[in-house]
Amino acid sequence: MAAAPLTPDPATLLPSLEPVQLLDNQGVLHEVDGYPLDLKDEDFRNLYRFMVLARRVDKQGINLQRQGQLGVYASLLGQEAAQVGGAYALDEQDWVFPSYREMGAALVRGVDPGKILQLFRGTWLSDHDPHATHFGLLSIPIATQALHAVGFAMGAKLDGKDLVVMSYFGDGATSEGDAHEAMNFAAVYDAPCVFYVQNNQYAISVPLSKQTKAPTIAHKAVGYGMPGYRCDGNDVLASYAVAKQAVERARAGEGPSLIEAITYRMEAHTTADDPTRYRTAEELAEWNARDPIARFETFLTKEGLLDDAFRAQIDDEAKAYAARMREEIYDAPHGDPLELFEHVYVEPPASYDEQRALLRRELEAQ
Amino acid sequence: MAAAPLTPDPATLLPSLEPVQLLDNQGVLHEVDGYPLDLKDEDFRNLYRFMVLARRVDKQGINLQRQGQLGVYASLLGQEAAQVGGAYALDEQDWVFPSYREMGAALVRGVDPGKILQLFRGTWLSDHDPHATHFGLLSIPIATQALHAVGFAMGAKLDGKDLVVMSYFGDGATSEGDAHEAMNFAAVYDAPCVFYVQNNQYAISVPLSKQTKAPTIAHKAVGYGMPGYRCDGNDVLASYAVAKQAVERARAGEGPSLIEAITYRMEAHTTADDPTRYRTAEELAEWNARDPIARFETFLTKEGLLDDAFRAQIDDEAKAYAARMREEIYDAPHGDPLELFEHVYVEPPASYDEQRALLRRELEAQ
Amino acid sequence: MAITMAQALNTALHDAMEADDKVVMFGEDVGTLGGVFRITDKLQERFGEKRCFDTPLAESGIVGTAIGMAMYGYKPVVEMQFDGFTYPAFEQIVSHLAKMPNRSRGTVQLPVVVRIPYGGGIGAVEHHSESPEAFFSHVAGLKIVSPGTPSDGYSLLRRAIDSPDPVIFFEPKRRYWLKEDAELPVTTEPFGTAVVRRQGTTATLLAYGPMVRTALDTAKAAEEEGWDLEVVDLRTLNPFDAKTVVASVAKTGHAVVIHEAQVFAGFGAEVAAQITERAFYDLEAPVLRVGGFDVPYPAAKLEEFFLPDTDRILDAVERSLSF
Amino acid sequence: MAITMAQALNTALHDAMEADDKVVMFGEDVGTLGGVFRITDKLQERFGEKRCFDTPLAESGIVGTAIGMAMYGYKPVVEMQFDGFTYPAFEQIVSHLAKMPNRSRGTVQLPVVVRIPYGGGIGAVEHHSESPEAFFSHVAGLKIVSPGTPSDGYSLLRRAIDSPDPVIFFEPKRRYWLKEDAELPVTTEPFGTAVVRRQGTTATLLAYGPMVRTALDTAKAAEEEGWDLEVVDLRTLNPFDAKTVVASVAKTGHAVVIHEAQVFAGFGAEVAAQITERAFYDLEAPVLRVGGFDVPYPAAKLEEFFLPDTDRILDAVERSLSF
Ligand SMILES: Cc1ncc(C[n+]2csc(CCOP(=O)(O)OP(=O)(O)O)c2C)c(N)n1
Ligand SMILES: Cc1ncc(C[n+]2csc(CCOP(=O)(O)OP(=O)(O)O)c2C)c(N)n1
Ligand SMILES: [Mg+2]
Ligand SMILES: [Mg+2]
Repeated sequence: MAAAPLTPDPATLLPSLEPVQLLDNQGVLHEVDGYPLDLKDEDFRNLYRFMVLARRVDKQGINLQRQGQLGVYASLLGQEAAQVGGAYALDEQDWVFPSYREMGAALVRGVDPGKILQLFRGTWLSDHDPHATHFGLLSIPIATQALHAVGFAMGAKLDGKDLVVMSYFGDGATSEGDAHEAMNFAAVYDAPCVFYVQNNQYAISVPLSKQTKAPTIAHKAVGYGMPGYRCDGNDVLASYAVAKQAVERARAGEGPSLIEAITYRMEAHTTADDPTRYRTAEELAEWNARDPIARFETFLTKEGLLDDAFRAQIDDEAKAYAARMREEIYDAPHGDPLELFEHVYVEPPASYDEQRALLRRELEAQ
Repeated sequence: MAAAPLTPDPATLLPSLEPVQLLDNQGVLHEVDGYPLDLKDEDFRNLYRFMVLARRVDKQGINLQRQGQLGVYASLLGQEAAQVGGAYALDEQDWVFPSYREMGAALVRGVDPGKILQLFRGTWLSDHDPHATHFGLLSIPIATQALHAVGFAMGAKLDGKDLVVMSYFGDGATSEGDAHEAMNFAAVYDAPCVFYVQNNQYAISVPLSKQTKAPTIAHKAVGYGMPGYRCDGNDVLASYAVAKQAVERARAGEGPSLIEAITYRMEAHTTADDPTRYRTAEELAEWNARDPIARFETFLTKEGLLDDAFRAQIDDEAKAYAARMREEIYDAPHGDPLELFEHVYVEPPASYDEQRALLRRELEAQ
Repeated sequence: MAITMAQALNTALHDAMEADDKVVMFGEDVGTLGGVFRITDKLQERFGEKRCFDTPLAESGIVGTAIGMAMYGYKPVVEMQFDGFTYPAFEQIVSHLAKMPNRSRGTVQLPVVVRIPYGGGIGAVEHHSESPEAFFSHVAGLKIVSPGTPSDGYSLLRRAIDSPDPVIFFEPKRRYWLKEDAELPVTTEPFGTAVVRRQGTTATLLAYGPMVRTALDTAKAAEEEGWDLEVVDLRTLNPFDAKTVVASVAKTGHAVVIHEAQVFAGFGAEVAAQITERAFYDLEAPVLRVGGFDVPYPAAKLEEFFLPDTDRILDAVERSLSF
Repeated sequence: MAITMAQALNTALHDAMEADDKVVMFGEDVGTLGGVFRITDKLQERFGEKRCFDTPLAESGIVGTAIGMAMYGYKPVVEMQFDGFTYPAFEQIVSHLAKMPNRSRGTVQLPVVVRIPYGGGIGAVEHHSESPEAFFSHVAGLKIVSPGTPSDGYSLLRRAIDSPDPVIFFEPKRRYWLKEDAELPVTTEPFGTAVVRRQGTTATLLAYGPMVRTALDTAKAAEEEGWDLEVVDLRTLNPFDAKTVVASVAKTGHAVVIHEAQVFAGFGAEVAAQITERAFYDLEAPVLRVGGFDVPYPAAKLEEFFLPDTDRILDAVERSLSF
């Protein structure tokens, strides 16, 4: 038969079932072949710092919602390691295309959390400049941003730029046609792109077992002829190391790959959700015992990388972040309603003059 | 980690790279473990008969288009074995959901080819009753029919009916989001469904190598946790045997599977296409040497299953088919234009009266 | 008894499933959770996982499989979780759900209901407040329904499920908690029957779905101005009840059509064009259209400036009367 | 020199790629094959596989990656192979292409052109003759363009590619072979400028894309009846040139708007509503709409009965004049 296989040995594409884990539940480091840790002390501390900040910022998000300051908020509690570890593997010139739950990744990219929250407050539909931090717009229509990530990566490649794009999405998102088309395009064009799936076990109320019958999410990579990796998403070192490998692969021109970071959403889907309807306290407790921060803390303490001064410094920073978020959000006034007509077109239609005039009249009549 | 694999051993999902081939190019039968042939002499002859008829009917389609009787026609030349072998594995109560190139499968299901051609003539958008032959409507929007097949299979399962659905689509179709969603739904609901991909190497001008980087199309099954099979689509016995296995699996309640039948479109994509723009004469010649009918003929002759009487009988049948097609198509008048307003709604809106009246006036004015 | 729109819809689904075991329900989170708005609450409990089930996260998949199930003989009622997430299913709806009965010369019928919680006014994040009814109204083969009251919610949803033709059922999500004194089951007029919700003589307000309540509130407010506004609730956009609409406008001579969607190329244009074609000499002013501005649906804090409200409607009435 | 619409479009793409190396082109079969209508013929040969390439068969993928490439800094021009195959990309177009510049407060610009060969009249099989312009016209953030002549084909496509805003570019496929004496490059008026293609006094015909030619033919045929019809070519649906349209109708007092799409909730309703709002006292009859019937696009042998033609337009003119 002439229809020869398109890559030499598909068996090599089969992901290992065992997720890469570097730090066990007790915070003990185990080296894993192929996943060397190229981290300095400063990096270890930074990973910890980002996780703690993410948790604090997240908590502040929930609180602001409870206080009526945000319409809704989507918590990342429990996913700190997965988010931070993934994004930490990127260089400055690289880009992240997030969904709506990526406050942790946003922090790593240097995005002001207060700006992210404006979406949830409803001040504007997005408030940060993606070009400043290389962090794309939050994307609510599930899986759609994966295609933007691929297109961006195709652009970078065409332009000959050293630039890797990481697209975050969820376990549920893997069912959408757009996720499929994105992975296929990326593979076909060898786009420097990493698909980073936070498998937090649920799509709102729907558990992974009802979402797919794939052996694992990582196995979906086989159908695109790209590598699929699994990692313990509650182990920040594994999340980092696996992401790093995928990022370096993309950077070296070897094409895209898919990462399944196995984690758990400890909070409700959003503040509007009631998770008691679909999951048990036992399940929650089980995952609580695998807390990503506690585990890393044990490790760092043992390594002598975590002293009181550093803790205090992070604590101060976290407090400052939270304070600034409250400041930026609390009773933040909406902007000028007339801005509704801005940014829709660079060259707006003539009819906007009439509509703007109508709104102006309405505003004056108030 | 609690996130245990969802099926016991993913390695068992990895399709064999070597396509199942029972009849080699020289028409010699080789048994292959796991693919026993449960065919009687009559079946062998029937498979041959359908292939010959398909080729003749197809030729008639092309001719009718050349004579200006059809607007366009999509030939199956070269794909007779794949189409016939697949459909022959179904029982009477089973269903086929075709794309637009499945004249061979239609024949097996007992659909009048003249009716199929009405779509290409433009008499009506479809002219056969799917419920009569369990052959769905031709479907032009790529991959969309796969979802209908899955839904139908879900319905049959819910109803407790012994019924398997086979969805045909092309290699190009595997890139569409709908193909992905269909395979995922089928797997999640264990729908009695077989995805039968005729990999004819091209999507119009785009070769498979630009369509996907998957090792093979069959490997796409891994991501849905279902078996993927490859077969020599120019070998009617392999096409049948592999399809039979997938159909029986579905019938036994073991869920869906994906078949990649490796074949080649010998004709243009449709009569409107110019394939010399994108493929070589050498490639064509190479595939011509693997003609599915010639090979099977050699085998049948050796087995003493093909005598002149049977040949003559098929020839007569083929001629009769062709004659009937010409009769049905040649200068077939379009139907009553007022039928435009029929079948859109069972309960049409009042405005149809006005519109019907306008059309009636227009018709009278002519 | 006071019932809400949400209760009416939930009861309609329940009663339809009770009445006909061919009715099945699926979509994202409609099973265990009972839907994010709880419109399918308790249906899985009552009818089992086979007749009310969660799907993978894929809207084209939901509508596409519903088509297949309908071909088999079921009557699927599917939920698009929010208006803005209907778009991935656009192809299946436009190219198949709407066309297949016609394509098949009537040999295939598709009694499918696509339920869509739609519209704004609830302070939601983006893509959760869209009004896509104009898109689907432009597609022959679909019936387009949007109830404005709990009674209509119940009755029209029952009719939608019984309909042999595919129905896009737009639920005005900001009116899920709207109350009405009504006893279920209730039967209101069939598809294609608009209803005059308030008699008046000065001008006609035409509305559907979420804007029916707003129109009625406006009519009340207009009394202060000495205006006696008539309010027509269209109920079904397709079939469109030109008769009732024209009769009202013939009486008042002034018409204002209201919807949340942007005005440009919105359904209001169709209403305006029809009225003008059919009641040209009765019109004392052009039919005016009130809706959202021609901009993307804005962030929650700005939606009040985007959405049509009593003031914007009264302004239009005034412009019409002084035309 | 006589050039066809197809040549004009092909040359426009060529010249745009020549002028700006940020312009890239992709879609199904646009590379090696040069597109099923050969509109991208020779572009890959000339500019290489990096700037003009074939994609996998996935329309959402095409538009979604175009968005990403535009974010990066390219100016993608993508082709949807046929009108009916635009629908899988509906979500990417409506939820992202149209909205992202606004969502991002202007920090992201998306200079993307989505080319769509559209409309019927060529005897094609189903899904190959759709007129989906009304859907996209109802989406703020998009510009909607449809040329009626080769000169406009060239000029408007160049402008579309230069546009900082996303453009849905509807190519009237049945006019690909329409000829005009013109020298390329040619520059016609900018977006938002309708043009009076034929001066007249009896009534105004309003058309765009494929119907411009039909309107002109009708005006010619109308001379026999002693009618002197004015023909306005809208060129861009959004921005909509109300000024030119109203000026024409103010002169003639009668207006008939024409498109191939079904009339119900079609773009003609918007045109009719706008004219009525802006020229109420000038109108001697309601704006009448001529289009396809409110049924799915029919099989090839029946399309002549579905599509608007000279007779149907003249009938409307007569109804308008005798209103
Ligand atoms: C196209 C689309 N359909 C439906 C929704 C509604 N929705 C929001 S989040 C969500 C679940 C997403 O699950 P997953 O991808 O696992 O991400 P997670 O929320 O768990 O991070 C759904 C169904 C949506 N936002 N977009
Ligand atoms: C959604 C959609 N996009 C594009 C097309 C145009 N088109 C028709 S056939 C075809 C190629 C299909 O290739 P494949 O799936 O391999 O099937 P084959 O024609 O080879 O049998 C394309 C792009 C279509 N029919 N539907
Ligand atoms: Mg999840
Ligand atoms: Mg093919």
